[in-house]
Amino acid sequence: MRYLPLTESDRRAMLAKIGVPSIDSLYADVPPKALLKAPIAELPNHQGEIEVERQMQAFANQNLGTASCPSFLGAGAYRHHVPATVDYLIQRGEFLTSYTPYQPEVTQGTLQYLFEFQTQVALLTGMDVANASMYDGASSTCEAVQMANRITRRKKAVISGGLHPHYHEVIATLAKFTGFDIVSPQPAPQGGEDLMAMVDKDTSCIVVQYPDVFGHVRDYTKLAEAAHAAGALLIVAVTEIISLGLLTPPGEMGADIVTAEGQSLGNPLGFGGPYVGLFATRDKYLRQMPGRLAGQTVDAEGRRGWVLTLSTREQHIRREKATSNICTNSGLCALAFTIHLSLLGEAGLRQLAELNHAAAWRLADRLSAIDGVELQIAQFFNEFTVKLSKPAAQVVEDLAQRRILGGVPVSRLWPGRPELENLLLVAATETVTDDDMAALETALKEVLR
Amino acid sequence: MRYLPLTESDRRAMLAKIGVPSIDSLYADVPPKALLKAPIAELPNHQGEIEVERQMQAFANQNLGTASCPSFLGAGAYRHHVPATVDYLIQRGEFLTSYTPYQPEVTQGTLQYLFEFQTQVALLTGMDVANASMYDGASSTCEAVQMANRITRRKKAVISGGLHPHYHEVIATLAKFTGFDIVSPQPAPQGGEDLMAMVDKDTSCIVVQYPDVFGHVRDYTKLAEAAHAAGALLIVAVTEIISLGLLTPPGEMGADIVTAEGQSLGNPLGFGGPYVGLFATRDKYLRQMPGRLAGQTVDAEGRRGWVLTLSTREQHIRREKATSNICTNSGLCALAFTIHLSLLGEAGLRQLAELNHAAAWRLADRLSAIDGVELQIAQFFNEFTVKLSKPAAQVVEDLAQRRILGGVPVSRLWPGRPELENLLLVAATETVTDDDMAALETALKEVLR
Amino acid sequence: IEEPLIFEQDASGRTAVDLPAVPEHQERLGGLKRKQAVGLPGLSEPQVVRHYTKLSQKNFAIDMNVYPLGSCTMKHNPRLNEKVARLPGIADLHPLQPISTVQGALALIDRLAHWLKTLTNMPAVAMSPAAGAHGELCGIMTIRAALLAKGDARKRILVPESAHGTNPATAAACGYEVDPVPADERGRVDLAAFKAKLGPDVAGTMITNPNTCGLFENDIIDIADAIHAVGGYFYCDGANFNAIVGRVRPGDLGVDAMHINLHKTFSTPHGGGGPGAGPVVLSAALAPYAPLPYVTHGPNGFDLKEQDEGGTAFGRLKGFHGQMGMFTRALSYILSHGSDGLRQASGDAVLNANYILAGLKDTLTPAFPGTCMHEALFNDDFLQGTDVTTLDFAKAMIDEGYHPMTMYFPLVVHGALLMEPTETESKDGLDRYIEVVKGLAERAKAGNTAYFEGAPYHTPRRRLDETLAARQPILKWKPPVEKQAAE
Amino acid sequence: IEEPLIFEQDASGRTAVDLPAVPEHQERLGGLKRKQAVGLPGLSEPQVVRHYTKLSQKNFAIDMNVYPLGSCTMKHNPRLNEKVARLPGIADLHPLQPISTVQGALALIDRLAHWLKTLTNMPAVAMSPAAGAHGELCGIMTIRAALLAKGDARKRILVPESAHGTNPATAAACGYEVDPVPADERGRVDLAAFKAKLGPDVAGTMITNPNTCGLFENDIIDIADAIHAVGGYFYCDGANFNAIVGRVRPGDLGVDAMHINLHKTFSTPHGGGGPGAGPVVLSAALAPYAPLPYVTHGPNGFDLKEQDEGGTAFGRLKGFHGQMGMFTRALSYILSHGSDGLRQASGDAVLNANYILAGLKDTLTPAFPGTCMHEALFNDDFLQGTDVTTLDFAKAMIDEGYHPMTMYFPLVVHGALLMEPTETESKDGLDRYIEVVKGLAERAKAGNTAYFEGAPYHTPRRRLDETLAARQPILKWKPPVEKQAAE
Repeated sequence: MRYLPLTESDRRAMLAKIGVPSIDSLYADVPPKALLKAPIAELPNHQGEIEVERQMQAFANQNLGTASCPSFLGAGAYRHHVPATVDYLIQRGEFLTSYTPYQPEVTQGTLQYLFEFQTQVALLTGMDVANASMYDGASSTCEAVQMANRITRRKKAVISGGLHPHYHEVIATLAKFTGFDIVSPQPAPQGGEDLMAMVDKDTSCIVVQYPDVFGHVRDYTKLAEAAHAAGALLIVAVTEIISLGLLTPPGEMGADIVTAEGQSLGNPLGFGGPYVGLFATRDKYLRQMPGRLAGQTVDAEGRRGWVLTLSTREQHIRREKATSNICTNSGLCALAFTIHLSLLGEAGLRQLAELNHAAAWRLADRLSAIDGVELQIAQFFNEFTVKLSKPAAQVVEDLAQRRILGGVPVSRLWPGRPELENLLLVAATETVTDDDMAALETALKEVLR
Repeated sequence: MRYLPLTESDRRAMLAKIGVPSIDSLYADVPPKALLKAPIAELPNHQGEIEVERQMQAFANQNLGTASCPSFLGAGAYRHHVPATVDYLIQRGEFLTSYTPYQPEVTQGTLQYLFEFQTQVALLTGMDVANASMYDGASSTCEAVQMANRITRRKKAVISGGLHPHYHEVIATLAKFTGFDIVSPQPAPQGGEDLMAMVDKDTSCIVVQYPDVFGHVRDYTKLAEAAHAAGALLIVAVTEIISLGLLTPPGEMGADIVTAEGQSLGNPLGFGGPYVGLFATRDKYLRQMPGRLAGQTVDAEGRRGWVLTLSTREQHIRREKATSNICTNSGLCALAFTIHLSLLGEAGLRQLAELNHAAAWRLADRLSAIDGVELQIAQFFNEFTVKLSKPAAQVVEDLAQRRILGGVPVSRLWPGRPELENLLLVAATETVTDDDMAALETALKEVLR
Repeated sequence: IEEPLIFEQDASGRTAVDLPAVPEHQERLGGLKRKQAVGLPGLSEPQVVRHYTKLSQKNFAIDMNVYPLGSCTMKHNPRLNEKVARLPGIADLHPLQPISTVQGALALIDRLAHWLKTLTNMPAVAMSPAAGAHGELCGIMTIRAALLAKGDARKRILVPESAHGTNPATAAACGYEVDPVPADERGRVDLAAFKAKLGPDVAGTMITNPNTCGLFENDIIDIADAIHAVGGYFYCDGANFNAIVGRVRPGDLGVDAMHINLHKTFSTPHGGGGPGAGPVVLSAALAPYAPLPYVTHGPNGFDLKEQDEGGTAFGRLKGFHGQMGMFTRALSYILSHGSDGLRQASGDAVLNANYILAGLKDTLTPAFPGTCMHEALFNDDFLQGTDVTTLDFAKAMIDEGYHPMTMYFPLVVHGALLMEPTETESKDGLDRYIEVVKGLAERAKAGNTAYFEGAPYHTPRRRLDETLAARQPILKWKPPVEKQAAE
Repeated sequence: IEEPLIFEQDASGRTAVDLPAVPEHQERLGGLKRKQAVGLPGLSEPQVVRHYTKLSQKNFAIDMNVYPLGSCTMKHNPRLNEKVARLPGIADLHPLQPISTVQGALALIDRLAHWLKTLTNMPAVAMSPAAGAHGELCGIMTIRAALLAKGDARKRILVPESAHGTNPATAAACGYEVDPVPADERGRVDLAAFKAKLGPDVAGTMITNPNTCGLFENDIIDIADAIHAVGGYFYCDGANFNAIVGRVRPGDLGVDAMHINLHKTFSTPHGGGGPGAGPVVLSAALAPYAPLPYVTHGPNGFDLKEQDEGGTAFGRLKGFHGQMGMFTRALSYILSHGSDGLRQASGDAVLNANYILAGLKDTLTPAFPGTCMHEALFNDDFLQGTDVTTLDFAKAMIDEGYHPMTMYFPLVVHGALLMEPTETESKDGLDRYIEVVKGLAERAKAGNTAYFEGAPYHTPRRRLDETLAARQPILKWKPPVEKQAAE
């Protein structure tokens, strides 16, 4: 058992020192009927690396990875190229095997990168202040609604039909248990929803997505003004953070809270997690913001340094009065995010965003030239919606048989709605080649024939 | 250009400080006709990670990797399982991007592991002292012959026909240029060569391999005694270092110098390199030993520490009088070796060696039951020779068409010798599964039919 | 070594990433193209590598020495797990691929679920919670959903005073009123007080077992019976499952729901504060209310249930299916240890903690008599009359090459020092640790207060002014004023 | 932090590797089974990780700060190269697989060879040498083989006094007599002296260009012409090719053979002292004598020439084909930089060195006037009268967070300090470096000798007794005597 340093003779010596005859005797407080006397027999015993790797490889072999075929999947998770530097650095034991930086003298490394991360997120979103990450974009958005409820002391959230339905469901789940209301129009792929019509004096916030789940890039400036006039906050959720390299940041549109999924920078698709939730807001709401914060201070010798701060908002101090029950954040994913963004810098992020936009634009033109494919939206970043002449789920399955991951059928997100059944979300990032596009084009023609 | 920190404005400021108008003007000493004015046009310009990875992956895709099919190749390079820990640790920048430890105050890490490495090699081989590694097993063996020449002041080496022909060729190449002689009997797969018959008063050393290139495990105790009686040294080369986990070490047989290829521990097959040459000898020959040495000493405060030592043997001090022209060793490969062996420890190495032996034994029995396959040797470690009913090179090619790497034809090592044409070297390590063996068995039956 | 912020190393236009030229294209951004620069710094790759390498060197980590942080379970993180988590075919799967293309991934989740259920003797498990606290939320929501399904709108959750702060925070987040239960003089839940608080409005209780004092709640079955008797549910905080895995199955104790911190019991890395993963095992009574999505066995292999229109699933907790990367690492660990190894690991963890307790009990003051489970708890009586505080004492560990132990937690013990060595420390290592702690205690008793007040001395930064940080929060870098003016 | 040897952490029977049980099998070792234990220590995986992590933390590295070691070219090592070197299908290839199964590997070698030939304007390249010195051996053997093929048994090789020690060692190893050529007052080969030594017994010359003083040999074409005129060959030591790559092609200078240190010019990692790789480009005159094996273009794709019975190949230098792992890394670097980037890199390397020279020339004493190539050379005149030696001065750099510069090399300059920043240092970083060196020089001039004699102060070990190590060599660990006696 390679992870266990104690030898049998160590154990004997230690038991003697403790004054008990056996390890089992240290479990004397366990009710005897619940104490197992031997390893659980239904489960296999220990194995070496060779066997474990073989089994894990066998799981991997049964999947079709996005890196091994043309893939155009988005809808809240995006395949991007992550520089090799990122993966090397996050695996350094000093980062990987360190704990939450509660003892700042021995965790200045973690604290400094969190401070840099917070700055990056605030800059990207155009906001004053950001926290040190949350679980994912959906949980950030859900926390944002709760924060708006606390700030406005109101209990109703108006949610755009263009918000990713998983995000919507997470908010709805919490609403059900904590007792606030949500209202929402039907999804409108081509726009036209009137959210202000649903806002009333109980409304704490309006939640929109940017670009929305259909890829639509919308201007929320007027919505922000109207929301503020009604005493509500505007929450803008971003599922593709790279879009903010090219788009006007939500902060400039008047958003009060910006939440985002940070996976696109530094983090693998990983079948859905772990990801990294971003959360930014205005200075005035700082003390209502959930999550951990790294703050600048000085040490006993007057040197600049960093600490976790404002922890009086947190559960380990405030217990049932905390702003959130969240204890862990997404430290290592935040590290990957911040390293990737440091590598890109201003110029690199801009170029990356432009490459994504150009790829999507070119793909949209190629696909909309196919019989049975209709582009649904005119302004988008790296993802768009097309209407097919057949149900999208079956088309995607047929494409998968040809080893092409052709997109996300809208019916996967909203099942059982005939009006959405033929809609397909298609994303194109910098990883998509001309050959990939040609392969999709050819296969789609076949499948739609 | 992601690896270059200077910006154009940096360059301008720096040139101003230096007082020259351009970078080109710093090349004023170059004869003008030889100074290029622009990038070489026949070569492509810089590319990003995405494109470079794609091109390197394309090279990889055109090969049949040993990890992706049943493989039984040996003859001086062996596929073993390397624990994930090894690869993580050797990639730490403090090891990977450090220089030769000439400044001991800032390289105690490298020096300590080299000292541990030297101890491990001395223990494994049963010798008094080992150096801090050389290029590979062949160059170690060649250096050993030159060392024997220096010690004995004689100029003739007797080389066993069981020594890997590549090692033999490397020695022969050096012999040709530095003016010493080598003599050698024909290869005798089933043993029976009489090396002492070739020894005379000019003989500096006898070079044998253990197990020999055909897999044969031979006792060299009597040969050592006879060599010593004739005033010659016995050099024992080991190409599969893991064998010494199970076999009597050459030091116990009376070897004067033991050389070895260390690739099997910690290092990938890597199409032949970089590998790590091991070199061990008796205390009395220490000052004639080539290569770098880490030695224990104390620092200014009396604390134990390590330095490179006895460098007066080396080229950077002795120049044309050095024991060897070698300047670089195989530091990072030695690190991988030493970490892997630290992980194994006494018990792990023993078990690993037994697993290899058991795999080879089982495979030998299965194969020798096939019509047209005859086992050639009765005592071996993890590799053995079989005689096929057809030329081995063609059989191996036919097996490769079936995605099986079936072994190394002896004709690849000694081409143009009809008596060796049907011989095949087959190795089995801990990575070979029962399924792999069954696949080879089935395919071999087909191919030999 | 001082290392400036990345923003202080900026040079305009520089980037550490070379990308292909952008092909000519029309812009379809509806006039929403960004007008101002983001403000990100430009660095080259060598600078970025050096920056984060140097930052990493300012951290303490398990890879360096004993990390005796009680209640945090800082154990060895095998690199095999990092390797398998990065396998193509796992790391590059999109969460919304066709189910036919992710059968291996679903099989992996199902295999891990099987282990978790078997190790706990519980019939179901919700895999999606992203961390321990998220698991708590999942568990309490499941309980609430089960009660609501019966039309039973109970209001109170009983939580021991010694609980992790997440327990009351979670209960409150789900709309429950938190009713604290005192500890008895043995460091366990006061059974009589507990029973006295029971009633028809009690939805359940959240109890950590082994508890945060490092003790097994020996009345646990009585507690479970009592809460069940009033129609409530027993939520077990599984943070300390690492002490009993392979030896005690929570299902045998009457637990209805329990989260499992994969990073604590199953060695996924802490990563400087996440990501975690907190699957929740559930009893038969609660299983129908588990959240979406979950893996099912269908006629064509594995399936993923993502929708439950009109069903009993209580909802969704996370953007996608769960912390797959952590599942992969945890399964790799579980398969490596196996049934026998997990049992040995929990036993060694408890043995190591008791070895520390035995080694220090005459020098420090144990909070409670007797043996402990996986962590040893001391109060600050041994520092009485010394002017050295628990904080000072713990900070002095740093100069000795150790991370401090947990301080002032659990709250029920005065000036608590909580030490959890885990099973991955060697006897030699513990012997050295014990000597160091003893040496410090003797130094404190000898009156060397200044040494402790000033500690640590040998770190990149000495004690930091946390008050200043909170009073005048600086939470992001801003360009120096001169530079702003110049622009 | 003190870290004992692995041998001092041993516990019998412990291992950090779990292996499958050994199936029952007969032993076929002919009675040669090992009778005694090897004597290796048993550790667990956590201990091994911690051990090597702690050892690594005692090292300085490029990833940490400027590593101005002249003549060593410590530049940034991209992680992309590490990643591609580990690709399945490259890292797992056996050197003796059927040629049909390694077409991609041969294509990779051929692609790198194409770049090396084009960058040097040389028609051939021998890929197998394992390091720079091995490349020298290859080059000199090729020259000797070419001469012997003409029946021309010349005896002398001319080597400048400023040469790397490997040059004379190599010439001697090939059986040549080394004839040293002095440097002139400009730090170049003394052309007159060189010509005076020429004659019909001169096999060739080994000249480093740019030379070890960091200067371009401006008479290089005259030197080449002169050696050719007497029928000798021009071996160029390509250690400093990094200063001119993309700007000067050695083939245009009359070079017959030159090794290229892939770790210096093409960024493969130094790895604490190897592995290196030293391909040798060859002129048309020498190409036929290149050693085996080499890649050829055959009718069925690439082929590998491993045998040359009766041919002109001079022999074999290495067990297998060469340092494939290094080829992969170097090609990845070359493709990344491209033709334009390599040229920019050499230019930046020279610019950075001259920036250091300009920044320090008034404080330190440059060895030669004028600008330099990729490294700046100073003598110790500036330390005259201070009692501070070159060694002391360089060691004092350590406490400032830098690796020392190269000292006492080249030998032709008194108390030499040789600084090579490489192109991967930023201007900011060089500014800081210059300030530190200036500060130290001022401190030395101010007479603070003790500070330098004691330096370094802040390292895991201070100055080590090298004399003791050489006089009483302890080259391996031995069990302490008590323990031996007890066994």
